[in-house]
Amino acid sequence: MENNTRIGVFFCNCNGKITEKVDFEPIASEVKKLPKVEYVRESQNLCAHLEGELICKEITKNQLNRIVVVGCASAKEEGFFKEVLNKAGLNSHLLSMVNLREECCAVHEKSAKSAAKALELTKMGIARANNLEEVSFGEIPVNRTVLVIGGGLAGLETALETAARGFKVILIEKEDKLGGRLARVNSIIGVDHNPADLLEEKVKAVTSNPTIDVRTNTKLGDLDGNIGGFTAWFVKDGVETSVEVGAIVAATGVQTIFCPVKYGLGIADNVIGQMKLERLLADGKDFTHKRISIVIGKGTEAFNLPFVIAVKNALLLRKKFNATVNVFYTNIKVGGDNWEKMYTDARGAGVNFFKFEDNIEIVANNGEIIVNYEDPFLKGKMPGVFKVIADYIVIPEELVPAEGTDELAKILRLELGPASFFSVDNAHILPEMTSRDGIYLVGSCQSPCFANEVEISAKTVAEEIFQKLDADQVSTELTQPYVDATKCVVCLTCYRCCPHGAITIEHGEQFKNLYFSAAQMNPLACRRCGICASECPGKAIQLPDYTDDQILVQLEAMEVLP
Amino acid sequence: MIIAERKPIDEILGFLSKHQKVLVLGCGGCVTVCLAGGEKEVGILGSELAMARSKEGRPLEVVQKTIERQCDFEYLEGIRHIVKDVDAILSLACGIGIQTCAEAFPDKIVWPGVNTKFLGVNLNVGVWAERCQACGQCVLDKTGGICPVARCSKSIFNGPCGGSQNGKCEVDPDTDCAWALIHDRLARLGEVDSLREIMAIKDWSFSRDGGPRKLVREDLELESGK
Amino acid sequence: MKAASKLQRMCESGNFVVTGEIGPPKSCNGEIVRHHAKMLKGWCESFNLTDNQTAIVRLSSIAAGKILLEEGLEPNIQIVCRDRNRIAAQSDILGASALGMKNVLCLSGDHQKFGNHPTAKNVFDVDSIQLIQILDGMRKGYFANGEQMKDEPPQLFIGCAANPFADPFEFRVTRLEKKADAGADFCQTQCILDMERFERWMELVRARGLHKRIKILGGITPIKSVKAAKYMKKFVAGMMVSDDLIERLEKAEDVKAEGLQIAIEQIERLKKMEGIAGVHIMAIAWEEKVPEICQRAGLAPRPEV
Amino acid sequence: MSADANFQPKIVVFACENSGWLAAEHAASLGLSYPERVELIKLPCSGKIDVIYFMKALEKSDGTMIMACQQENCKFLKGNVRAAQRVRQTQNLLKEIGIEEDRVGIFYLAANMGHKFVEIVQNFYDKMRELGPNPGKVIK
Repeated sequence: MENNTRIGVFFCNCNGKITEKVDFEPIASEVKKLPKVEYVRESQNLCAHLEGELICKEITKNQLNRIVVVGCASAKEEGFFKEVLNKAGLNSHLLSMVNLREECCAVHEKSAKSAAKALELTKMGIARANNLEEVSFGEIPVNRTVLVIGGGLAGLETALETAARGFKVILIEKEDKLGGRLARVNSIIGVDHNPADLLEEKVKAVTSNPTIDVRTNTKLGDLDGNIGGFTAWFVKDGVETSVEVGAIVAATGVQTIFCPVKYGLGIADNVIGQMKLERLLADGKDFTHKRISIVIGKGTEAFNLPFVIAVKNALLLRKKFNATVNVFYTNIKVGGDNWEKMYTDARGAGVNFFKFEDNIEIVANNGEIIVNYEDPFLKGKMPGVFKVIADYIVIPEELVPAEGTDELAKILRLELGPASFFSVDNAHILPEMTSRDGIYLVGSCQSPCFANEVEISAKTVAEEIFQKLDADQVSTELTQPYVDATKCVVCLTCYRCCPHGAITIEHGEQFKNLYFSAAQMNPLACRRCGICASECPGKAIQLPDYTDDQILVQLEAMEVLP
Repeated sequence: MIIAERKPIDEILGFLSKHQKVLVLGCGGCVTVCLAGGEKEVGILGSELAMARSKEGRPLEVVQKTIERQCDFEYLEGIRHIVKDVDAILSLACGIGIQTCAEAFPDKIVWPGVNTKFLGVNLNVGVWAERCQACGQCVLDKTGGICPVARCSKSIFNGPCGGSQNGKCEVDPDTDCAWALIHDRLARLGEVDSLREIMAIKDWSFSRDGGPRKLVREDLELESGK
Repeated sequence: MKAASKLQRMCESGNFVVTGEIGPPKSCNGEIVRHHAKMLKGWCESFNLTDNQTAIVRLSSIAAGKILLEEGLEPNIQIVCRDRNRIAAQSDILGASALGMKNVLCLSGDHQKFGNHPTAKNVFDVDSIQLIQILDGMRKGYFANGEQMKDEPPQLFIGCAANPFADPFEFRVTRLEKKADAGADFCQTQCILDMERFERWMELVRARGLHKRIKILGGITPIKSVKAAKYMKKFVAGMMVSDDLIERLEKAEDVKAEGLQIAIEQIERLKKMEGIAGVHIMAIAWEEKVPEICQRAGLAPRPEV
Repeated sequence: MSADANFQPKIVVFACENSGWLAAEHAASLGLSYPERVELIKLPCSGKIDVIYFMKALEKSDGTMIMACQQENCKFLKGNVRAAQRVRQTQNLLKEIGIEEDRVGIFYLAANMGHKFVEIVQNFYDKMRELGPNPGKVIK
């Protein structure tokens, strides 16, 4: 094809917006002189429907096989022209767009300089067109089994949601039974169910679902492959077995660490963590008319969860037991999902809220808890230390990722985000997503979250997996980088640089080099950033639409002035 | 693998000062893997040289080529037609490739473009560390798979010397004390008592000290029985 | 078969041994060695002559040893593996022996990076333990290659160094054992600036009965300033300086006097320590204080053996 | 200021299509303007920038840069980090042949920062004017 490249150049004056600043004529006359340019046409409004049909005809008539559109280059128009190429029987990647409108006309005055720039941009676009390459579609066979790691609420929900979309599910749980932390909670915000009942219902639904294979006492030991074709090694009682799965969902949750020392307290029956309180309430402990102090905000500010739980339980203790509840806080984070109302309700119900900054001292004395604190609001009028006596003190636990999260991250080849939870801090990436396609997060392993969010999260992930693995064969455009095996020295540079774990070293006779091996980019896992192509020391990797040739010829087409 | 690093540009520019047209010749072997002399580095260096010489007002024409391996004559044979038209070759191969190149083209000046540094491992992208000195007689069986010849600053066989502290070498606090590594590894394997035995004086004749080495395997030679 | 050096006789006599150290100058001026020799004569059994210490070029240890012999002192020739292969080492030993030197101390040698010729190539053909083995073989009449000497073998009293302050701690004792196995007769330790660690090391040494196989001389260095102590603690690898020692120096009105006092107390302590055969005094650039230290520590006069 | 007051530097801007490229379009939609001799080349991510692209651009122009997404906000997580490394690498190359390292740079911005785009381009342009023509340009 290289030898009979026939380029068609289509100018669009964008209803005069472009020609107002740049004359096409001198450009067109220069362009016509360029080799391989077989056709040049100017139009008023190239993205009009009729024009599209005309381009189609001209392509056929003039046997054009590279199209340059000189006008704009926004995504919408690009889509339109790609369609046109398709209709004309050309691969849609044989299109080069020159953005005269935004890069020249809209930002420069009409002048000799802007005219020169317009010509140069056009020449660059044509030079690129000369080096365009076709990109084909591929049918990738995929495994439609989903591996869910963790048998807590998040794992159960995910298993149910993915199973409901027709996937086979393997749910692994490292403990001997399903349920996770939910079994230890008294009540869930935003969910009317009793947690124990909810749990029972979910476990029942999961265990009775024939498409969900539950394996307890099982951990993920190792992982290979990519989306649609992972090989997972399970470890159960020291024995390893492998299974093929197409997607993986981590739902490993959070753990709490009770740390009274942080508040200057030791272990005592009346020093209670929020989780312990949940347990006591669920077991039916009576707090009638008790005096209860709740402290919140000393180093727990990274997440909303501890604040909301504190308010929830304050309200509950007040209402159910008519207890005297005093909440000492540095900050109240109740933004979102009707929690503000819960806070207002708590105040209305007679829960007292006291703000402190740094100065709080908690002393356990003869079964009584004494809180001494300085109130920053009252400091001006009533300076000094206030003393509040209670029967119990409730303090928040530390929230840290579940045990083994580090290890799992290594197996999954993921980097951990803030506070060592799985979610990365990046506006482009949803909390459910990871740096690797085919590996998703549900629940508190992202970062501590609420039960009602878990359901949404599970649905999102199930839907995402459904989108990605909708059939046993997935059709995808093979725009992932390709490797010239004759240049690949399997040095692993790309493998180590790929942020998406999308590269593997493959072996086989088809790789014509000394090693019969080459790096290969998985079309489903690759996100087309091109980092690998730029790192490759052998220049073996090229990213379609952005090959080195396509970029460097644009530079070559530039004029050099001393 | 052989680890190399590009020479300082001034040195290279000095070599090329009297030439107008040079071939920058990359190698697809070790130097590509260690990011010193593959096709990418050839391109970058070519561009850098062209710019530097333009700046001096004495343009340099740079021809670029990367071959499979410069340490094999057959591969060099394939570029004879390119070599013919240049004043000199700047080879980005290791010392072996540079010499093979010079031997293949006896009438052409061949300049070294890299310093061949050591035989080592790629710890991560951009990080390499020495692992072997090709001493010709491996002692790794006695040292828990950690080489005292390559990795101890004094290449001692009955270490660690008195400069070992906190597992680091006195010569460079960023370098692990090889003998501390050996000790710890053998301790982990339950074999530390083997270190109580004095390791014998080494026969360096297998090493470079025995003169330039050559390996001939008659069982493999094409014309056997000679 | 062993040499009849004075140092050896002292070691075998059961008396508390004292050795000293003289650093040859960075010139060919032998008078400097002679000056130190005159000053120190009679205070120690034997004097170490350092071999291009810290990899700085100095007058040869054997040549300096010859000057000591002329002055009636007994030299202890240090020999490092950094600069000599097994050929040069054996040749030097034969030469030294011919000149009447009998004590030899085998060391790895400081890496050239620390010296004034950091770009030099090092040798390290053999390590210090292997060098001890070679010397032990020589005094038995064999060269390193196993060839038997045609003439009388050199009479040697072989020494080594030990550093209880380097890591890995337990292995330090094993290494001393290896040196004893190789044939070392005596051992001079790195200067002790952390007595507590030294004692723990000695416990391990005694537990293995090493003190019965090799004479251990504790290294003593009087500290001149707080700065020097801190420098050694921080920058010298394989050196430990206890905080107590630094604190004591810091509190002292006269630091130098305190430094001497500490050295003397250390000697007193070593005298009582089981398994210690003597002391090796390294008064770096402070040689003139050796007589005072010996005097005050009750080490003078030296017994005749 | 360079000796030639009329000097108009040429600048090649490599732009990540998730940020710099869109910011250029945003600048256009806001009706902002910047010097003519600034030309854009679109990349899918700043991580696609290659040292050789910078070098080839400098053979032709007076300065070059990569426009990347805000730090820690690369769509591909590490693209802008790798881009920064390659800028550093190019700067080292320039420095060693005596060409001002400021002729190559990395700038971070978001898609909706048309003003920032123009500010970056204008500042860089002014900087190149100050430096004068790139002495390393290769004229064939």
